[in-house]
Amino acid sequence: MSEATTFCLIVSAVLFGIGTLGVLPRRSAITILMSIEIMLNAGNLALIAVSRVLPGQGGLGLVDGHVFVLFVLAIAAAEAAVGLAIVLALYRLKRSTDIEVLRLLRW
Amino acid sequence: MDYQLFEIWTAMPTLWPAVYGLLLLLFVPALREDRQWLWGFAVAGMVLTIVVPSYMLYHIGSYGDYRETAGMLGMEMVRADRLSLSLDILFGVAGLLALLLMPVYLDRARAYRPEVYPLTFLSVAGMTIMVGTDNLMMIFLGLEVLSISLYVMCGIARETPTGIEAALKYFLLGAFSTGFLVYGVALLYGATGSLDLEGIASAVALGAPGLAPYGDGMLLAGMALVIVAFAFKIGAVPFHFWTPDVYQGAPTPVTAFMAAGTKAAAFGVLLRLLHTGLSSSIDVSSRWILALSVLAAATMIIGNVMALVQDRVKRLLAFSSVAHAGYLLLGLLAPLDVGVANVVFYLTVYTFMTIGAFAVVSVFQDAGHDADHISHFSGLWSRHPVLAVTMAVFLLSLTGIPPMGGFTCKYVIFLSALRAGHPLLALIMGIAAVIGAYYYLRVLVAMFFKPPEQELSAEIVVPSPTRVVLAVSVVATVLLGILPSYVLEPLSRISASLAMLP
Amino acid sequence: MLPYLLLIPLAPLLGFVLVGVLGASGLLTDRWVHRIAVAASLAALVFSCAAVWEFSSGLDHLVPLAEEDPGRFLVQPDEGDSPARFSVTYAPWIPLGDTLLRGWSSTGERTASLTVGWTLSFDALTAIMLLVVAGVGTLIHVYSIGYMAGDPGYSRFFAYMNLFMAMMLTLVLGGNILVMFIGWEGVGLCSFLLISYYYDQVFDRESGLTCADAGRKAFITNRIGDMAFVLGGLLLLITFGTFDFYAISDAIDGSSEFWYASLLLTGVGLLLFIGATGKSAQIPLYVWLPDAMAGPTPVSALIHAATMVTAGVYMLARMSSLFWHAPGAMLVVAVVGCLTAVFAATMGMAQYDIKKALAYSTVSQLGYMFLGAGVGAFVAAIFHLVTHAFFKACLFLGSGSVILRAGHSNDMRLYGGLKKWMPVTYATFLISTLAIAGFPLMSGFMSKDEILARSLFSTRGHTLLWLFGTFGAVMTSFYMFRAVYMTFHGENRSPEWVRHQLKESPRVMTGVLAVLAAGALFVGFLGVPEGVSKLVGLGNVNWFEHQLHPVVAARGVVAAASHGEHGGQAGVDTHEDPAADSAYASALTADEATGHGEPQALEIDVIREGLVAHPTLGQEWALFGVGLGVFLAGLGLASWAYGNNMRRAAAMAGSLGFVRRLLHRKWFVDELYDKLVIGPFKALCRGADAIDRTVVDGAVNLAGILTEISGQVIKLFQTGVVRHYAVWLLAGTVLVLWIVMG
Amino acid sequence: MDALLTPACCVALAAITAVEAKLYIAGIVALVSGLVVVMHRNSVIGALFLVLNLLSVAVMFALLDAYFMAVLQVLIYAGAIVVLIIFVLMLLNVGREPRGGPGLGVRLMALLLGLAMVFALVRAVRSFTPGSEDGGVLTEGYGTVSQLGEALFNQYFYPFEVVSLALVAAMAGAVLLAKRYLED
Amino acid sequence: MGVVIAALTKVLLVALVLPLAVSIMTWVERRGSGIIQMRLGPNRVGPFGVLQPVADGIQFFFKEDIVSPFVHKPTYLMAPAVAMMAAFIAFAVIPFGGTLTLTSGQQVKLVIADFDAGVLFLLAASSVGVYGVIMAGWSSNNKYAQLGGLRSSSQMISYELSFGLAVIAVAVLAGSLRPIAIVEAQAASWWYVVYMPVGALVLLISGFAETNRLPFDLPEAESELVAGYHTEYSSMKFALFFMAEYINMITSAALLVTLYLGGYSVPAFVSSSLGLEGNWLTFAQLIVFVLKVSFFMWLFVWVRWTLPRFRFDQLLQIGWKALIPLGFLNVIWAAVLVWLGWV
Repeated sequence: MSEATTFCLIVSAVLFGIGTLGVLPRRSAITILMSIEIMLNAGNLALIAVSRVLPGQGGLGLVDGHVFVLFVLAIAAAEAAVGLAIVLALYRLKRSTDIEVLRLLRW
Repeated sequence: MDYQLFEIWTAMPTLWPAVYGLLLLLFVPALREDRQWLWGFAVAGMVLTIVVPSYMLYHIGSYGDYRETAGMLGMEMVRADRLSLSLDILFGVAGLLALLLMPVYLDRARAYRPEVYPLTFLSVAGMTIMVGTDNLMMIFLGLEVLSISLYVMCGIARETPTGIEAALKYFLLGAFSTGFLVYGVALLYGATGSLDLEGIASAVALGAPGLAPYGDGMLLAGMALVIVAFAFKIGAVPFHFWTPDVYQGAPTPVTAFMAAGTKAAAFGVLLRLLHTGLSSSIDVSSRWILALSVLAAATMIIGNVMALVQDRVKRLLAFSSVAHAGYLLLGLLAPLDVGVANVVFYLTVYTFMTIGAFAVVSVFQDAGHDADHISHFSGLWSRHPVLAVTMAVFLLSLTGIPPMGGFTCKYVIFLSALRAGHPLLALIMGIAAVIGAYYYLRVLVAMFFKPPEQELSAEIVVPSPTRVVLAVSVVATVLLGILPSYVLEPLSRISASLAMLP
Repeated sequence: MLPYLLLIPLAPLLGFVLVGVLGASGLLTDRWVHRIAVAASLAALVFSCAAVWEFSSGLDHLVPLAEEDPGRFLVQPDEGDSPARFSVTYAPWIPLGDTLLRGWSSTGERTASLTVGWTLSFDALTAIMLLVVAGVGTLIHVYSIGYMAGDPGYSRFFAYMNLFMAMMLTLVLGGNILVMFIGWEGVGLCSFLLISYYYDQVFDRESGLTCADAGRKAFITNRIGDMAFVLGGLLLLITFGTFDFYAISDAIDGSSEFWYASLLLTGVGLLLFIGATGKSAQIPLYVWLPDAMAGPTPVSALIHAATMVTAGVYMLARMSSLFWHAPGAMLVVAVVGCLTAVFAATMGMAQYDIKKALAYSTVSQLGYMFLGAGVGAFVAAIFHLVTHAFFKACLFLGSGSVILRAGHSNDMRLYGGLKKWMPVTYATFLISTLAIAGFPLMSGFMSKDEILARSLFSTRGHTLLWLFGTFGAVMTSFYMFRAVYMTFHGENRSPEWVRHQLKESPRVMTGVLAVLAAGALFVGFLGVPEGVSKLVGLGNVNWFEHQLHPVVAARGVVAAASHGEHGGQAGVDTHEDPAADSAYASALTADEATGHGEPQALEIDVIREGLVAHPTLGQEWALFGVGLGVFLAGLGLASWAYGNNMRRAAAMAGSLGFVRRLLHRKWFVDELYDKLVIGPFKALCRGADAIDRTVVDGAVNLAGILTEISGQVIKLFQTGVVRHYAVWLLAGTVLVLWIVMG
Repeated sequence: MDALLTPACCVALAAITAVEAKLYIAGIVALVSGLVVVMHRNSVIGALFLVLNLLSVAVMFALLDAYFMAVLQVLIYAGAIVVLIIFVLMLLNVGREPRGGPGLGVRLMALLLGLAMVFALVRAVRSFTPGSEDGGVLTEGYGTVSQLGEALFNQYFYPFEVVSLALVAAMAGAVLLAKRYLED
Repeated sequence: MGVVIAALTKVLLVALVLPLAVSIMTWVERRGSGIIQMRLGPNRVGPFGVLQPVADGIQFFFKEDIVSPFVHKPTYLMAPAVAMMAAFIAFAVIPFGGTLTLTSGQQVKLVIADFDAGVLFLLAASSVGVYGVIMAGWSSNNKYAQLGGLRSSSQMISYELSFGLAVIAVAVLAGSLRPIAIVEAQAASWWYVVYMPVGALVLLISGFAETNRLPFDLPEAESELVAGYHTEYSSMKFALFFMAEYINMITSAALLVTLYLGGYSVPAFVSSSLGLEGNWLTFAQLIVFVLKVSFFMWLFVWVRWTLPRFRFDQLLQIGWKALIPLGFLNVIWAAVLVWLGWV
């Protein structure tokens, strides 16, 4: 399972990088939110991958990682809800979700 | 207090604000129009939020320096020790002072949104969760409870473009940093096989010949990412960009709360994480010390230099909070027995002086907007001398002029930096403090020497809750400067309680 | 009274609160404002006097409290070498923790549990400073009643003045570095507040700087010095494990360890000195003081002449034990002080603004004090501080009196012949000028010549220092008389409307002037230099030295021999004190008894008296003569150049035939003088001034501007676009990853 | 026709027996779809590919014996979060992003930084060497609901409650921010 | 090998039976509506119009397949496939009978995937199914379709919660999320509908909403949105949506039966009195299961032609303010039951 684990971890690292980079070129706040979801997802993948091979009680596999993933999922949902609510409020005000319109506060 | 009872009490500092916040949230629709009552309930609850950890802190010596509980079945998930209890009191104070500022804000804002009271409780609960645990999972969750509440609190002024902009910026960047935290925790977990700081510490200690049992690089990368996430929360350069924008755009009471509370919570976690989790091997600790040194230096310099060129007081205070984060980081670098008390003491003083300063800013409002341009402050001495003197106390304290608290805490940090063997950083701190004097003085000059602007000559009214905030902050800022030993002395016992179980 | 030392700073602090809050709220009339303020200041003076009286009447009734409560009240009885002194700790302040000093001191493990306390201390040095500060301060408060009358910020002014008094008294009374630092910062703050008092007026037409700018400049410059001060204090803490002045002195004096060569002490000394240069306006941090003249004149007199700027000198004297053991630092102090004295004097000669001229004079006199401290003449330095407080305060207040009546103009070219209208001001101004210029037997003569003599004869002095100092003294005499001539002699050059309202200042001001002038006349007799008293056959009647010497003299035992210096010194005729001689002898025998033979461990109490070689009677006469000559030279030059009412009078008189020819010749001489002497000299002075403006001042301004510019540049990164922030976040992440992962 | 083709592909995928091979395929799908999410100018398409990404990660979970987490991943992410995102996208009709992104310099810098970070992270994760992974057998009941439930309601009971706190805060906040008040 | 063959057989069986059931359902629906509306319904093609589904199928196959030029083509094409796939996958965890013992002695469970978290899997699959609707609605580039998709997604979010709550209550009682285990648990005691009628009701109503059936068929409300999300679809693509909806109905009914009505289980007294055992029992279970499901299928039809459609805000009100609180109460009730030891 070693190569598989390493592969999963590398996938997660690259996925994390993709998510990070996704925040950068996009103008839509919602796309940025999606990129952040990808980042969280990468973290989840890494957690699940390492949980599988970490020594636990009575063999391989630790459940802590799974619990953490579960919580990350829940938190991601909560964050998405709040984030989308903020985007809605922004849209109501500016008729746009473009982050480039957010330029009142600067310098 | 009975020993068994005390063990049950361990989770109280968290449970109390959480439960109270939820109850308050339930009753908000019913009490919506009884503004005074609702606010009164909130304040009363927050007072108890201060009382509970204070009571425990008072008694904790009788039962050893810390207690642990999961609230259930004896697994260690919640930890009440001197560090967490001291910080809990601080969060309560920050929450209380913010609550005192809120009704005035809500009255002046375009829409009355009392949901902000329970959210304050929830974010206080998040802070207490963060600092009162040894587990990365709980730290993450506490941070998220705190952050989510704060995202919303930033955005309660959703009709104002700046308010919603601040909320969105805080949210996007905060969620971004959450991504880093999750990945960092995942890597730490992979490298050590544990989400528990104790487990991580023992894994790191036993990691020889490498640093960690399951992967050195993974441990280091995880550490780096976690540091990044918390550096974001405390607003260390170059993760500070959100700070000025959000502080400026958010409602002033929320800004005050955020500036004091979030910083204290994040530093509490960093203290625990770095000093107990990642210090059991000198190879590891030297690396984070190096990284934080760089961040601290950059933060002190950039924060102060940026504050120099600001024209809005809230923004200026935001950059000043960045600079103070740099000083605090310096305290973090010192060994546990030297630095912890100083950092917590600094946070205490900082809470009072920064909330006080923001409270003064909150007085300047017109039509729901913060009128915080530096020119609004000109001639304050002739318009409202007491307010001017009050602000002067805060500004002088922030500058670090004795005998204000700001001097004392800066001094002890300075000392601990020297003690820890960072003379260069101490020097940078000195230079930064010199630069800092300049911009605080600008406000002072405006207040005391410039004539009031004509169109602003309307009378300044300081509402009575705000007066309470100002009075408390001034007294605390001065007293902490004059008689700090009554606080520092107990705080110096924190380091012993932070030590891990054998 | 002694345990209630706290009342001394508290009284003016209370005054500040009362005047500040009530006055700003408009609840007090001007009359009550100054009543409260003066009463507060007077209370401080009364308390000070009471404390001094009790102190001088003996401390026998003050018994140290029990060991377990040492902080409350600690008295060091006057025994042997130790000076009479005591300190009171009112409350603990900053606990430093048990482990702070572990492994840091050169002596290895130190685990003293430390708490810095709210400690006030009292000894002869404090007593003298208290009397000067409270006395002069009270006088200037009184003066301000007249000077500031009708000012819109009347209560603000008095509030700040009271606050300043409180802070200055704290500085003087502070028993440890931190308490002193409170005063140190506090006076800086008050200085800032008072310089900026006329915040929006342009005080310097060339650069267009406002008074607020000047205040800020003063504050920032001071902060630079303060940081050095803090660093020095911290180094002391790390070395000695305490902030307490007495404890540090005792540690240095009483240590058998070899502090003498310690680089650390030199470093600490230099840092403290940098702190002092900030506060006391020495090279290179003097730039703020001339600009500080933007404040009201009583402020210039009190803060920027008599008290605050001398804090550096006071601090050096307070730390004299340390400086005695850090000869390198002392040398730097002496050289910088001497250079400042001369450099500032040259600049003082080119000023037309009367207050600026006086300000440069202050810088120059402060330089003398540092010169004195640097050559080990701490007593003389403090003595000069005291005399200077009187005559310079008097000069400033006199100039204030002139400015008030001369249409609020500082320009000496618009004065002239004022003695006709303002006789009291003239008389007091003249007395003070004589004093500062070194008219024999007046206070300035006593103190300055003492310093110069020490700089020549002290083993830590040097002929060059003396030469420069004397040169500076000539210039002092010159520029002061120049001011007198331009202001009070000749014909009046004021505009017409001013001339009509010229008259003497109100009694409340002239009274103060008279008191100060009397002080300038007579204070000098408190500290008649040994040489002078010998000349008249009185023996050593230097009361001042008797009082102060135990506090600031070097004590302790120094392993002398490893520094060849002491070997040589032993040969110099230094001792008149048989006790010291016997100590020397006993040390010598003890040394021989232990069989070291070589004077390697030769411990000798040389420093106490030894560093000053005592001149012969002939040398004393010569010095006296030089002093007189210096005074006369300056006076002569000034009267030659300015005594004849300057050119304009000549030109006016030019229409008369015979007189016209005479004056023409005169004018020709003037021209010649201008060309040959004054021209080059003015060029020199202008050069110095230009260097001041461009290089030194420029460096300070440049640092500010660079910071500002870099702020403006970095500001551009704060684009407001989340994406850019994220890029920075990512960059930071990569940085941290790179640092952590290596 | 494609309607039938896709299930066929799925069947084909399911037919591959080697766990590794399935993992590789799922991983590559995840990466590619992730890339599309961040690159595509149309947010709705991006969101749909996000679903694909999440599904493939869920597949990887399942292949790593974390069945329950796989299901939850689909249920919460695909079933709630992304639906919410798409809902908002469609509600606001802001699918298509306006033209003009950051300048080339910013892009390049971001790319370089991102690559540097990915490089560092890949280096880090390659150092992962769990002790006796090949010799060990999987714990009995690994990844089952009961194991997770056991952990959740014993050891992690308190954090579990904390999550609810976060959810309540989010719910209240979302209502507060997005609800259209009568007075508006 | 035998396992694989058995599995493939089950898959094929289900894949064949479900479309068949759908075609039957279309006939039932039409005839049922006819009965309810006091008219005949289809009666020309075959006796009682039983061949009507065949006719419909032929019609679907030969209709012109129109693809509007303005659609987002890849998504447009994928949408029906996604809907169909999700519908099929969801059914995979429904046990439709006990264990069949083959002549080779091999035991075959009559469920495609006996999965530990099977009920959740079903929820997950159905939540993927909504993407078919959303994709269709969005890609059609047509405001009616888009509104349909929008409604579908919000409806999905709203009712998923009460759906899940109703499921969780069952899990609390049964102590498992494995459908077979739940069925066995009910067989051991009484059907859970007896214990938790409210839960059953919540699940039923949520099932209506999840399958976009009347009175919750807002995404395709003909009177408002022409045909909602599938306005732009015709021919086989429309048929796929159509089938997916009916399969979802079947799945939903099957889930309700499994969770609350004892699933395939035959009451012990019945089986013992009839002497059923072994494969006979299994066949009996299969029949029982089909009967129960059929009842609910009829219910779907019955309700559709009886109740009017809700307004959209009413729909959400019911979801958030009635069903979710009820669901929570139900969960608490379940906990109380377990706590008191009544189950």
